[in-house]
Amino acid sequence: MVIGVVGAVVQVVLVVVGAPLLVGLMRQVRARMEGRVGAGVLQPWRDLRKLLRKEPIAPHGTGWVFRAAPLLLAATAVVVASVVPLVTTASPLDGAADLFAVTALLALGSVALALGGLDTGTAFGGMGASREVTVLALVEPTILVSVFALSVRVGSTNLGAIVESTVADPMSVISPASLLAAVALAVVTIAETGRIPVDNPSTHLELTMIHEAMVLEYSGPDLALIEWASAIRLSVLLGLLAGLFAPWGIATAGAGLGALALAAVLAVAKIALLGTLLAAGEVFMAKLRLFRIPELLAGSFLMALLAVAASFFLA
Amino acid sequence: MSDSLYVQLLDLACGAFLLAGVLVLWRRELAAIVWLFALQGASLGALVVVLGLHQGDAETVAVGVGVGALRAGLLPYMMRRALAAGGEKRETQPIVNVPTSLVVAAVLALLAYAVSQPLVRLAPSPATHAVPVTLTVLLVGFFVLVSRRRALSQVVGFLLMDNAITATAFLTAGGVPLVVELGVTLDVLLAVLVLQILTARMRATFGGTDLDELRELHD
Amino acid sequence: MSGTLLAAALAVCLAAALAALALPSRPAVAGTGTALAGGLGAAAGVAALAGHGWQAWLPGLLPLTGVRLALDPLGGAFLAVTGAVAACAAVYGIGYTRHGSGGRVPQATTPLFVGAMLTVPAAASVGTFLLAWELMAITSLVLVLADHARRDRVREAGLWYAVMTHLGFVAILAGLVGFAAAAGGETFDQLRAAEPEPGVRSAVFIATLLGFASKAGIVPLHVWLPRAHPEAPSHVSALMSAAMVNMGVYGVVRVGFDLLHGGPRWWWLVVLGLGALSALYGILQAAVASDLKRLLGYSTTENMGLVLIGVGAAGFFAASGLPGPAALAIAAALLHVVNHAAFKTLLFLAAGSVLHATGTRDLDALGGLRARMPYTTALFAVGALAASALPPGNAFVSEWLLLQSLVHSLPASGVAGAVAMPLAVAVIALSAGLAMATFVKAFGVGFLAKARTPDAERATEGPPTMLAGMGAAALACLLLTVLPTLTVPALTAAVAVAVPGAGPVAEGDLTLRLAGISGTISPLLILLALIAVVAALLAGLRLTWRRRRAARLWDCGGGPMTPRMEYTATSFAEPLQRVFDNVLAPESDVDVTPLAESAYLVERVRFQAAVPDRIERRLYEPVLAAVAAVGRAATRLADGSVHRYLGYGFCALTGILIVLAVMW
Amino acid sequence: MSLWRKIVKTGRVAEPAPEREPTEIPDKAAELGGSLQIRHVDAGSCNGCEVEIAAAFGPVHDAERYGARLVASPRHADALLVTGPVTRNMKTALRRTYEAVPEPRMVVALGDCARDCGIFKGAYGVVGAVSDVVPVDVEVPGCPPPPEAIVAALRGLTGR
Repeated sequence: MVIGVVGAVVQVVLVVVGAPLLVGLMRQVRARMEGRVGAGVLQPWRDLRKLLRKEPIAPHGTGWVFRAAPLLLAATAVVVASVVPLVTTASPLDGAADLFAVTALLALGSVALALGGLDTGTAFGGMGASREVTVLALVEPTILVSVFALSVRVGSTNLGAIVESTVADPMSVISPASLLAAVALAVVTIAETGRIPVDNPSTHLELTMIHEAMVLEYSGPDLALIEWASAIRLSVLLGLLAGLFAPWGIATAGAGLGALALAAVLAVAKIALLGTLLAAGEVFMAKLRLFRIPELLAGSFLMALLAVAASFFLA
Repeated sequence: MSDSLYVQLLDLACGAFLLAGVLVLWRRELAAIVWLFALQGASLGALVVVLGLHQGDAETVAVGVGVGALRAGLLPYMMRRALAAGGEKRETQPIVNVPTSLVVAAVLALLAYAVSQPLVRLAPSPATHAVPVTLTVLLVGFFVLVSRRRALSQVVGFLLMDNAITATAFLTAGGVPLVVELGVTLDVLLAVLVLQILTARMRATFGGTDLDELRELHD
Repeated sequence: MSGTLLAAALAVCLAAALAALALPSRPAVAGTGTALAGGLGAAAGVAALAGHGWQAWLPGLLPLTGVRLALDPLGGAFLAVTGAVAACAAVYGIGYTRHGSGGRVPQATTPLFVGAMLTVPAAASVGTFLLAWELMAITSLVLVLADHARRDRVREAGLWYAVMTHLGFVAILAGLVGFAAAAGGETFDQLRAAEPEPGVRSAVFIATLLGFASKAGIVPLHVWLPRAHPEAPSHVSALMSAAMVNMGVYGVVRVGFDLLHGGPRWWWLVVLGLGALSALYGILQAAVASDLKRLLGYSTTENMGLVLIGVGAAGFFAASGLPGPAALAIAAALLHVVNHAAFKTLLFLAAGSVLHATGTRDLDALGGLRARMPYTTALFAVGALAASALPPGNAFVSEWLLLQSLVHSLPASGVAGAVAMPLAVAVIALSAGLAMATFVKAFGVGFLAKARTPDAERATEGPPTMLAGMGAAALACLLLTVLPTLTVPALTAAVAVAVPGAGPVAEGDLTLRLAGISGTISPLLILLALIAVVAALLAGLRLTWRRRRAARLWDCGGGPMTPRMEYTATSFAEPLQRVFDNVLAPESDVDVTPLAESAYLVERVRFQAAVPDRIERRLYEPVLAAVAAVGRAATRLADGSVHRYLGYGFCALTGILIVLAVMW
Repeated sequence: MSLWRKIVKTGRVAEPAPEREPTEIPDKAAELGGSLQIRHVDAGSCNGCEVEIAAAFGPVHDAERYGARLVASPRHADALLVTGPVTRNMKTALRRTYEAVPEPRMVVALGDCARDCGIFKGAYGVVGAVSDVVPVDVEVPGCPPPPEAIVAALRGLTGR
């Protein structure tokens, strides 16, 4: 129990501190591949520090929804970070939220931000919100069906249980069901975090924006919260992917402090590796047209359903 | 080869076989479709080789290598040549749009699973457990045949069905006799050749191979 | 105990109806009476759920059979829901009907409607059940027509409702009477003891399923629902959408599980399929609707679909010999009934407040209510959160239970289960996702940002009774969210009626633990964790916080931004509409009027877009057209000659006699 | 694959960072701590300066390595990068864009036109230089200013 609490605290601290560094790392990878030098891994933290010192703005006509949205977004991200087995499977909150609840919590954050965007009453805010919830609605079936595929083998949707069973039987990861589910969840992760090819996080063109269009009105600490939360969501989702399909090293219930330290190092390494791969992949891709995105998501849904099918086809 | 490794490899080969089959529905570029078909041919070859190794049957292994070379090498090569000869590069307007096709494929997979259960129950073994996979590919191939417009996609759809039948035969009965396999393959080869010549002719005459436009030929 | 409470509730209903006819201050009397009756009914339901059963036979009240009432935990669950909804809606109605639809007849009918709904789950014989059912249908029809003098569409809606509800009644009547005939008795006890042939059982089940499905607004029998629910006065909409539709579910569960003791697997696959279809179709229509109450109506169809998925899955598992998942699925379905009732009451009442304040239900004409109706906005937000099945909302708990039951059934439920369950999970997930989009739209476009019309700009908060009604419903939502560890075990007795022999479904103090399978969740802890993190973030931000400066909206340096530039509900839903183009088949029409001088210069362009109900288009309109054609043909038979009419009668009589003579 | 080969073959394009000129950092810029988000406003430029801005943020000069970044909304920005003389149509827009930036905020007038209207001085559609409309903190001379000068000015603000 104590180890569980320590592990949960460690992983929350790791994510909270490390998430902006992940974004910095990914930008750095892209910069290097584009022949640039890059601003350094620490740049997102410099940006956040500055944004926190800047002045928040309340645009005319906005209200409590606009102000609460960044807080709720950040809160859901942090709660998810404390539940997901990045370092330990014995988090005291593990029983409070399973994989369904985690996806729903992430969706809650997105919904809060969409409402914040709508509250401004600008055309861009509405446009971003509309697109965001469309993607969100289409992503949902894929997530739940892949969760289904993963939990069939284990008999539980609790994250800790799934990870522990994979640790106990490492070969099960190479089964077709697991691989298909991994591909499906990877696509979903890209869509949820708004990376290329679904959305371009560094776009300046309002008409192509999804996520950025919702946050055009936010400034100062509000914006800092949003960027920070987005970074946390990205690292948590990558960590979840790593935890579900490469859980080696995650500290289980009976582990000691040493195992915990090792698990923390491994978790950082895994997330950094996945982030590097994602950033490198983005260099090779262009953003999809908005109405091609459903095609991509239908593809990922197919993978998820095939994963379920394969889990009893080949059982 | 140990049993668990055999099952694992068999499952992987089947997974790749299935994936390559359904992804044909996803891609629009004909070149990518041919590439996927080659991938499927390779996984079919691997499947047969794994089966052969498990049974300790050198002949099956040889057939597997042959099948792989033919399906992953020769046929895609010829299709690529047909593609390079000109004509459309993309399946621009499939009769059933891509997202719907993908969802249909998912449902077909479940259907294949449901109908193949009695078959599996006849002789449960790791190999027969994979029969739903090949049946899915069969149905998907049929669906490609129905829902795509370009002649090349149709050829691929047909070949998907052929791949599926071959795979089913190997999984259930330990393989078709070599002669039959060769005969069928020759048939297919002939069909591809004929199609290639035909499409070349048609392109020369009409400038396209959209099948809907071909309907007007018989008038 | 429960019996006394129920009798008191029914008596209060009757008294309130009479008082509303006689006394001058109608809204207060009828509202208070109905609220009291609702409270008593809810108490009776809770008592029955806790195990205080009750039976009564009143032979004098009805010729031939008498009225036979009984309360068991299953009926008690539905009784409690109905009573609670009625209490909230009635308190709200006091303020709502003071101006406008406060006519004598609607006021007197409301308590009767509530009384009928309280009787249905307590009925214990076919005669009593059908009587209560018909009373419920007729009183609700009267209430739907309450505003008929003001809007033409009300009459159309009433017609649809009357026809559909009576067709449904005929189906139920045929099914139950056939069942009674086969069983040789009409009390539910006799039906329970009977063992009819499989063919008869299936016929009874399908007939009653059709009737009950039409009442629950299940696709394809839903067409009346999005018409009738929006047109009724809002507190009646809440009663219909949150309480009356549940009776359809009650009927399916009572007949399918309790009276027929379950059945073959195909019955339940039919139920599950209907549920899945309704869930998807309902939420898709809701996602593209821009009429707030119509949107809520379609959302009811969706939620009843989810409930039927649970019911169907439960029956399927029970038939496959899996009592554990069956009990879990039926518990999820019942809990979803409760949750849906809570948030749909709240949403319809809030929508009524908006209608009351602005005179419009069109989301494209609303907006900016956050500043003018702060309480209603906050309350609607609570309801919308619940309806979108997100964590600190109550529907999340029941959908979670439903998903758990589907996930855990898999290894044992055979081929049909292996095919059906993943698809059901996908359907639930997609409908949850679309529900999220729908309610972001409803709340974000309807309440936030700037007012789009002068009507919306003039809105003011409603009277305190309206707020009280909504507040009670919101409180119920909140309690249901944080206390699933109380509500789920409380439903155990009702579950046992449907799936006998199943143990408790779940237990726990802070965390809900499923019995028998590994699955836990704690909405309370999630909520507390969220609050703690928000508090910590606020404290952290305080360190560097500068004063918030008010500034112009960023209008790209142009401006000012007019409300016409805002995203509307229609534009918000456009991407979804485009994605589901094949299913929704939207219609659009561009009408270009060129100038007289030149065809190339345009004077006016008119664009019209609508998303019609496709099922109505494809299924009902041809039938209606055929019926109309038959009717036109039949006018030739009636040419006004009395002799001819007498001749028809004579021919019919002799014809029947000949048939009888030949057959016997 | 061919793109991958290209990436490997090309390697680093960015020129080595020159020594930072010891310019005086404005007080407001000291709060930024090495991070500068910029919103670019074209107040009536001939687009010569825009080409140079693109070059400054391109791989060769890579202004991003010093912590400067172009953003999509003035709400996210610390500094406005204004080019061109302020035309009548852009006067209000520039003013409003400046108002939209949260404190602490700075304005960089880029190019001769932005500093003193350049060759457009006295033209009928021109209101005046940028400093006539919003307070200017940093000026970058040149018509157009070379990317090196732009990068140097931005480094003066980020302090890196």
